Amino acid sequence: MITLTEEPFDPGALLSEFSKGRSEVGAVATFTGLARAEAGGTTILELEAYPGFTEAAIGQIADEARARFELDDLMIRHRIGKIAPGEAIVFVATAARHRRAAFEACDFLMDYLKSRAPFWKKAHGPDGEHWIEPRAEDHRDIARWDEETPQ
Amino acid sequence: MITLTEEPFDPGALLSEFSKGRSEVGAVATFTGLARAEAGGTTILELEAYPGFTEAAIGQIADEARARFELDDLMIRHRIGKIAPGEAIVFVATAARHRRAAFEACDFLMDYLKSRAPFWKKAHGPDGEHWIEPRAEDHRDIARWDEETPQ
Amino acid sequence: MARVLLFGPLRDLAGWRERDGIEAASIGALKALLAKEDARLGAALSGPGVQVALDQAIVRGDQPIGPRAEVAFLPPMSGG
Amino acid sequence: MARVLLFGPLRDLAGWRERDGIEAASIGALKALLAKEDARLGAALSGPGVQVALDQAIVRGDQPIGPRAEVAFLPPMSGG
Repeated sequence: MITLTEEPFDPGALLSEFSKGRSEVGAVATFTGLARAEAGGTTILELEAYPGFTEAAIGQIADEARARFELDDLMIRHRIGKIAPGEAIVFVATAARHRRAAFEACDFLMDYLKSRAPFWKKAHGPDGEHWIEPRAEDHRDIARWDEETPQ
Repeated sequence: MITLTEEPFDPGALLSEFSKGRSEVGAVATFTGLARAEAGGTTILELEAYPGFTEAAIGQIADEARARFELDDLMIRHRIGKIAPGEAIVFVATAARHRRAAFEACDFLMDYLKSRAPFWKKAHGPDGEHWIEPRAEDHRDIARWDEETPQ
Repeated sequence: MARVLLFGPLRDLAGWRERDGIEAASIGALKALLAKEDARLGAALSGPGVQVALDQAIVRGDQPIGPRAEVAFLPPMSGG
Repeated sequence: MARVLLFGPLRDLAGWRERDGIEAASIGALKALLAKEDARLGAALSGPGVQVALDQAIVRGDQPIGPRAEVAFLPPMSGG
């Protein structure tokens, strides 16, 4: 399930919900991205999505993850709007019969979400506001999946 | 924090606790291993540890993870005793400034826990009980870390 | 007739996020119209990495715009 | 004098998990004593992959056993 929300969420509550009643699954991996305070440099992060378009784009990558890895299920929750330091920005959970598939699918989805997903991100701090571009590291991370043969 | 427990636990509650108030961390990865029903083939999994020795052995690997990866924190909770299908056996959480360190440390800790940690595991099913050895896949997974140069 | 959406830095540059009822027969005509109103916005709309979505699908080059079309200008995406 | 602990399949084989007050001056002597009582257990204690922990630290070869020592026989570990 893919959800964009303006409301703060607790990643733990999502993991409880996601892992409940899975008696044939074995492996659940999650990743939570938290807004960083940058030692006071950022007070508020603002994330903009294109409603409909953004969910559809993430949905395509979720389908690609399902095709590449042997997954039983996945969940993606993404904050939009204004986010305070320490709050969760993104939560991804993957369930699979085997540990490696769960980890790799979660990693794959996060690399996409952090570098190519249709969001625009602004930092508001004491020195004003500025738009943020993906880091070089995010571009390198996503490039790892292009080099590999599909599994 | 490393804890062995005979009590069932909710991985979501642990993630809530672990991710709370982390305004400088950025990345939290988790893995939850759930007991599988094996389509009715296993009814109960029984895990034995050597109290004190098992925690110390896991503690050494946690120290190695802290040395290899740039971690802010980690948490390991492991069930012992009798575990029903669908219940969590193991929960690992890692917190880091960067996503890759959090993922890799979580992956590393799980590979160790699944293949080399001092546990003895018995499956109780309709056809009786038998002791379980690590799968070939678990041995391959842990071998990946021996080949790499420390980071 | 198109509904036009601007995202990210484009919205800040233009000072608006959404406008409805803009008369333009194609993406090219729409860009020209917006450039005439606001030259800096016009340049930014054709800037590096700006993609155009017509009815929520990315399109390249010029395209005719149907009635009640939604045209979105998407500057380089930052990821979440 | 040693407290002896057996884990995993060794416990099932022996039918006990813990015994206290066993008189043996060394790991070797302890194994010989246990083997005299139960030949199958004796063979298993020297079986492939069985490690010995003396006061919670893995030891190799024969070792003297101090008073109130804890000796654990650890069959191959399965992971969690």
